[in-house]
Amino acid sequence: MQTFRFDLCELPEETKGLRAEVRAFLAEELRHVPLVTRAQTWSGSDPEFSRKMGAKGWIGMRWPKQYGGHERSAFDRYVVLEEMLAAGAPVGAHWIGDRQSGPLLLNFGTEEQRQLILPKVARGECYFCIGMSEPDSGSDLAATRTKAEKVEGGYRVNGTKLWTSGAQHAHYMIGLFRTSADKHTGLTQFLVDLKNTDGITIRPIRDLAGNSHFNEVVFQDAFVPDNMLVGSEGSGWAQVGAELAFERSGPERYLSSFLLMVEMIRELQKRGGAEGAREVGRLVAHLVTLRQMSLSVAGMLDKGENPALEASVVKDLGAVFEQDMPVKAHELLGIAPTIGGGSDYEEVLGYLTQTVPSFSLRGGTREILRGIIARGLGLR
Amino acid sequence: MQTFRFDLCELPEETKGLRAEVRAFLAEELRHVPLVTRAQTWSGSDPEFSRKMGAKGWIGMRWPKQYGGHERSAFDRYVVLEEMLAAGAPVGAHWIGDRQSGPLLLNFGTEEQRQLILPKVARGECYFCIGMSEPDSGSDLAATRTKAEKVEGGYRVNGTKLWTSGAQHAHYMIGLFRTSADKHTGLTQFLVDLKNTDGITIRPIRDLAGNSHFNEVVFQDAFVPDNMLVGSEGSGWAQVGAELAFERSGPERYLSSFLLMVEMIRELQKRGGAEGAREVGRLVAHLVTLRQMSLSVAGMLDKGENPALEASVVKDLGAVFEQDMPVKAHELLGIAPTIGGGSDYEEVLGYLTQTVPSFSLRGGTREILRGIIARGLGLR
Amino acid sequence: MNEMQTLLNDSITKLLDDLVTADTIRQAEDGTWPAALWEALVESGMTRILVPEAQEGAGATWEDAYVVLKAAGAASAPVPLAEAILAGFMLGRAGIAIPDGVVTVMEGDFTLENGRLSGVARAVPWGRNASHAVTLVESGWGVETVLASLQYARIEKGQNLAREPRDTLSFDHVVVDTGWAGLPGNAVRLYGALTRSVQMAGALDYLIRQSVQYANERTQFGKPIGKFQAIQQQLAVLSTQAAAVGIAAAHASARADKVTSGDAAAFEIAVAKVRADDASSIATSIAHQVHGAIGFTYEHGLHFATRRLWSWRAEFGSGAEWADWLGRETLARGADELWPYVTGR
Amino acid sequence: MNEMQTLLNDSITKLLDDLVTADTIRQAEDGTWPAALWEALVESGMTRILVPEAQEGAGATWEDAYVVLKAAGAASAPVPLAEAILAGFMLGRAGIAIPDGVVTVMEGDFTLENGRLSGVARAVPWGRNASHAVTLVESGWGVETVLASLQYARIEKGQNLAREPRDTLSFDHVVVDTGWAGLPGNAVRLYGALTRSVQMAGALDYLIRQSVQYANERTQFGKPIGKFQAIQQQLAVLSTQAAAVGIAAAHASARADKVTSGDAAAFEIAVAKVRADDASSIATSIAHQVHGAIGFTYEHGLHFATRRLWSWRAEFGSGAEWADWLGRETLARGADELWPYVTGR
Repeated sequence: MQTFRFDLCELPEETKGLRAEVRAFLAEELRHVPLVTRAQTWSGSDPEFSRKMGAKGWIGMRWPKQYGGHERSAFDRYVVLEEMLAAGAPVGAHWIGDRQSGPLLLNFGTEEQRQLILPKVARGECYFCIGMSEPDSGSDLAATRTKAEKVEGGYRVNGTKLWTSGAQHAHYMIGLFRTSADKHTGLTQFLVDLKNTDGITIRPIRDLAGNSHFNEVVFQDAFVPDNMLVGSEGSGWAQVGAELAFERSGPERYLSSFLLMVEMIRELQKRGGAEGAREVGRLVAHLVTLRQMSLSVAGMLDKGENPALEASVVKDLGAVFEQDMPVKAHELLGIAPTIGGGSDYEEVLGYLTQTVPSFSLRGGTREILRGIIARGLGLR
Repeated sequence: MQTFRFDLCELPEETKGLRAEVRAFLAEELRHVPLVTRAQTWSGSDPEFSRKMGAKGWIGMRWPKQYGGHERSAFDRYVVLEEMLAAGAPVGAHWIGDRQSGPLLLNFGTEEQRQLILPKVARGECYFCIGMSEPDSGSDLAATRTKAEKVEGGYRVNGTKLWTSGAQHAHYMIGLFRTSADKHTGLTQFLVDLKNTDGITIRPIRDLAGNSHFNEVVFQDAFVPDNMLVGSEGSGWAQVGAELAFERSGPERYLSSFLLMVEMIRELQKRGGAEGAREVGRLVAHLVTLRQMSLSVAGMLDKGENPALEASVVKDLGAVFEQDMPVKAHELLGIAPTIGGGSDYEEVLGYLTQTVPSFSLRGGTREILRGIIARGLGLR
Repeated sequence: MNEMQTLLNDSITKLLDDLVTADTIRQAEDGTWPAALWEALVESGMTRILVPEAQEGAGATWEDAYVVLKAAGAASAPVPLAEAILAGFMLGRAGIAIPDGVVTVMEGDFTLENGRLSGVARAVPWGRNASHAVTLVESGWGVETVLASLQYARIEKGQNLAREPRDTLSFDHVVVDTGWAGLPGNAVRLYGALTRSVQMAGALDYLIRQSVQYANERTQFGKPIGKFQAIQQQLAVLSTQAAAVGIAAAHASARADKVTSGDAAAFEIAVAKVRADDASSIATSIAHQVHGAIGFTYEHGLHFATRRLWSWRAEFGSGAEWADWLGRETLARGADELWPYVTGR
Repeated sequence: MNEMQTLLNDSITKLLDDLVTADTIRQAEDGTWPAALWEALVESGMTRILVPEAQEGAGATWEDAYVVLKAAGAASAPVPLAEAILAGFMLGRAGIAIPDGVVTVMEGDFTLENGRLSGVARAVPWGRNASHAVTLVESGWGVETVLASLQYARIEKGQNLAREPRDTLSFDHVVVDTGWAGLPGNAVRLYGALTRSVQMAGALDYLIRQSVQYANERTQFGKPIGKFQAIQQQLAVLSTQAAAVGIAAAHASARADKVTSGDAAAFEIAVAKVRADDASSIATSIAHQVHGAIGFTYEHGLHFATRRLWSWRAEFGSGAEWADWLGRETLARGADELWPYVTGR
C-alpha cells in the first residue's frame, strides 16, 4: 500500500530577515485593529491592506516576474503567509487570487489572460471568487447545472452559484459552468468579469454570525467572451481537481483559530499557577506538529512534486485542530462568548465559536476529504 | 420521525433491603479476591460463586417459580446485577444463561426444554454459551454456514463456530445453524448438550491479554435430537434478533470498567488536592446518566414494553464510556500499566487497557449498532 | 410523563408552535420584545408554574416545569421564560408577592443594608426588558431572597451568542423586598443550571429532529445524504447525546422536587449541566456538519438552537465548573464511597 | 531521507524482516532472549549507531537513528535496541568505554559516593538481560554519567503490557564507572522519550498498513469491509495520526542533532511524545475496531504493536507529563511569545 511521505523540511536561515520585516510591517499596520476583527484572518477583507502587501511584493510571490510576480521561493511565501495569519491580518481580499486563481491561470490560462490579470492581482488590486457550488450541488460538482451555451463570440451563461465567498468584493469569478451534458467532461472553467458584465446579480447571504462572506450569484443571459474560457472546453472537472489540491495544506489550514489560542493563554496567565497547563501543552504539541506537516508539503511543492494526498492529510488534521479550539477554550475557561461587546477573549471566542463549523465544509466536506485519503491508502 | 423515549425510573424503596443483603454477601465472598480478578466482572467465571448466588435466589430472578425462578421484579434483578458488577463479582459462569439463554427458552423453548434446563440454570449449576459467529460471519449472521442436516430423529451438525465465549465451561450452547439455503429463513436455533454429544471439539483461543474466554467449537457429524430444536425451524434469524435486544441495556453495558474508575479515584486521593477533579466529575456525570438510562430501560421492560432502540442507545453510549476509561486513567495519572505484578491500579489498568477494545465488538460492532439506531431514527 | 404532563406538553407545544416563528426569533434578535408570545405565556400560567397556588400560581413541580422548559428550549423561544419560572419559584419559597411584569433572576456581588441593595450583576438575562429581578444575598441574618425593582438600576446592554439580552445591572442603595426561603446562597446558579440543562435538552432534541429531516431530504451524489453510512453514524451519535441529556435533566428536575433544601439536589443538577455541556459540543458539531453550508446561513433556523447551546453551556456555571465541583466532592468522599453514594440517592 | 538513511532503512528493514517473526516475539514474551536477533543487531552496528567512530561506533546522527528505531518499532522487535542506542549515545558523550554485552538505561533515585552507586531504579527495560545499565546522577560535582555493572544489582522482575521486561534494580554501594557529558540530569527521560516517540511512529505505521490490508481482504455482507464508508473514514483518521507522529518524531530527532545540550531539544521532544501519546489512543482503538475479533486473538499479530503503544505511551514520561511541562513553559513565556518561540527555533 501507499503511505504518506512527510519529509522533514526546515525553513532556510535566509527567511529570518523576511520574517522580521513582515513582523515589523504588521506591528505597524495592525496596531489599531481590534482582536475580534483580526480573528477573521483570511476571511477579513481590506483592499488598502492588500495594496500595501502588493507594494511590499508579498502577493504572487512565486509567480514569474513577467506577470508581476516575484519569483521567490515557496519558503519565503510560507513565511509571509504564516506571519499574516498568526497576526490576524485582513488578507481576505487578495487571498483567493493569490492562492488559487492566480496559479490556475498560470497553469491553464492563456497568455492574454495572464497578462491581463496577474499583475493586478500581484499589486493587490484585483480580487477573485470561485463559482463552484450550486443550490443542488454542494460537494457533488458533477451535479453542476449553471449552463454556458455557445453563442457568437462567446458563451451565454444562465444559472445560480451559491456559497460564493467574497463575490461582493471580487473583480473576477472563476466559474465552473456546464458546456455539455456529460457529467464530467461537460464542465468548463471561465474567467468572468463581475464588474463589467450585464446579467449578473450578486446577493450577499447573511451567515449565522451576522456576517456576509457568502453570496448567491445569479446569471441571467450573462455573456462571457471566448477569450475568457480557462484551459480547454470540457476539462473543467480535471482543472478543478488540481486547483483544490493547491488549497489544502497552507498555514491557513491550522492557524484559523490561532488568535483564540493566544487569548486563551493570556486568560490562563491572568489566573496564575499551572491551571490549564496540560491542555495548553497539548495544543502547542499539535500546533507545532501541524506546522511541520504543512512545511513539509511546502517543501515538496518547492521541489515541483505533487503532494496532493499529503495536503489532504494536513487539511483534515488542521480542520480538527481549528474546530476544537473554541470547545477547548470553553472547557478550560468556562467563560461565556459574546458578540458586539465584551472582552477581547469573549468576542474572539464568540466569533470563532460561530465560525468553526464552516472549517470542515470549505473546499469539500470532511467526509469527502477522508474518502480521498482512504482511496489514497488503497481502499476502494 | 421517531425519537427515543427515556422516562425517568427510580428504583422502588423496597429494593434497599435487597441491596444491603447483596452488599453484605459480596463483602464476605470477595474479601480475598484480588482486584485484577474482580476487574473481569462478567467475564470472570467461578462455579462455586454461581452456586452460592443460585442458593440466594439471585439467578433467574424474574422467571416463573415453576421453572426454578423467583418471580421478582425487574428492579430487584437490576439491583443484584449492578451490585455484582460494581463489586467485580465473578458472575461469568451463569451470566449468559441468566441474561440471554434462559429468557430465550422461556420465550421460544418447549415445555420439556424449560423443565430440563431452567431450574439448573437458576441454581447456578448449568452454564450456557452462544454459538453465533463463524470464521466468515462476524457481524453478518446471514452468512452462517454451519449446517444442521435433517436425519432420523434429529439433525447432523457440521461446521465451525468461532469467538464462542465461555464454551469451555458451558454445559449447553444455543447454536444458530443453517437448516436450508435461504439467507434468513434458513437459520434455526438449537440447544446443544456440549458435555454429552460426540463430534464436538472445543478449542480455547488465547486472547491478546493471555486469557482464553473465546473458543473455537468444531462440529463433525454431531447429532442433535429433534426435541432440542428451539422455537421453530427457520425462525432462528428472528429469534436471535429478539435475543440480542435483551443484552443491550443492562448495567454491564456501562460498569465493565467501573473498578478502574474507583482505583483511579483512589490514586488521585493519594496525590491530594484537586488534581483530576474536573475529569473525575465528568466521569461521575456520565456514569450517573448512563445508570438512569439503563434503569429507564429496565422500567420499560418491567412494564412489558419493548425498548429495543433505547437499549441500543444505552449500549452505544455505555461502550464509549467503558472504553474511554483506560485512556482517561492514562491521561490523568500517566502510570504505566502492568501484567502479572505491580500495584492494584497498575494491574487493573493493564487488564482493562487490553480488554476494552472488545467492548465495541461483543454482540455486534459499534458500526452495526449505530446503523440500527440510525434506522430507528427514520434514516433508510 | 404523567397525564398532567402530557396535557402540559400539548398545550405549551401548541402555544409555541403558534407564536414562535423564525420571524419572531429574528425580530427578537434585532431588539423587538415578543410581546404577544410573552403575553400568551403569562396568561397560560406558564411563567408562574412553580408559584404556589396560594400566590396565584400553578403550584406545579420541577418535573412539570421540565416539560415546559424543554419545549421552550426546542423552540428557541426568545423570552425569559426559564428566568420567570425560577424567579417565581424563589419568590414563592420566600413568600414574597410576585409582581406583574417581567421578572428575571441575577447573580452578583451584592450588599444589603437596611433593606437597600448595592452592587453589580453581570449578564442578567433580559435585564433591559424586566421590571424586577430576583437574587439572593448573604446578609448578617443569613441568605435573604431579594426582589429588586429595576426602575433605579443602571443598565448596560450586552448579549450572548444567540443575541439574547445579557445585561449588566448596577444598583446603588436601591430599596428592595426581602424574605427568607431556606435556599442556599448559590440557588440562582444552582437552579439556573437546572433550567439551562432542561432548555439544552430541548434544543438538542430540536437538533436531532431537524438533522434527520434534512438528511432525508437533501440529495447529493444521486441519493439522500441520510443514506450515506458516515452521515448515519454521526446522526446516531447525535441522537444518543440528546437522549442522555434529556434523562439527566429529568433526573435533576425530579430530585429538585424531592428535597426541600436546594443543596440536596446539587449533585443531580451538576450531573445534568456537565452532561448537557459535553453533549452540546458533540451535537452542534454534527448538526452543522450534516447540514453543510445551508445550516451556516442566518436564513436557515438551525443556528437558533446551536447558538443557544453554545451560550447556555457556559451560563450558570459551565460544565467544567460543575465538573470541578462534582469531582472535588467525589474525591473528598473517597473511592469506596462513590458507588454507595450514587446508588443511595 | 538522505541516501545514507535510505540504505540504512533497507538494511535494518531486511534484518528485522528476516529475524523478527511472530514466533520470535512470542518466545521473547515467554522469556526467551532472542539471541540471534540481538547478535545481528550488534554485528550490523545498529546498537552502536550513536557511538562516536573513535569509540568503534557508527558516529551517526539521531536522524539516522530515527530510521532504525522507527523500523524496530514497526517490527515490534523484542530487544532493547532503543536502550542500547541511548546508552551508547550517553557513554560516547561521557567518553566511557562501551562494554560488550547488553547495555540498558535506567532512571532511579540514586546516590553516588566515592564512585559507588546506591539506590533503586524501577521499570528498567530488559534489566534481567543486561550486563550494564547507564544512568545519570547528580553528585556534588554536577551531573555525572554512570555506567553500572549489574553483576551486583538485585533484580526483581516485572513487565509491561507487551511483556517486555521492566525490572526493578537495586544497588547497594556498587562500584561504577563515571564521566561527564554535559547532559542534563533528566537526559535518560528526555532522550528516552525521544526514542519511544520514534518507536511509536513505527508502530503506528504498522497499524495503518496492517489495517488497510485487513480491510481490503476481510469480507462481510458480501464485500470487503474496506468498501464501507464508516471503515474508510476511520482508516483515514488512523493514517493522519500515524503521519503526524512520524513527522513530530523526525522533527525532535533533527533537533537533538542540532544542539549540544539536551535541554535545548526538550521542546521538540515533548511535542513528539505528546503527539505520539494522543495518536496512540485514537489509532489503537481504530485498528482494533477495524480488525474485530481476529485482532483480539493472541494468534494475530496486531496486538504486538497495540500493546507496545499502550505501554510506550506511558514510558519515559506520559504525554500528560510532557504536556504539563510544555504548557507550563508556554504559560511562563506568555501569550505573545508563543508564536515567536515556535517560529524562532
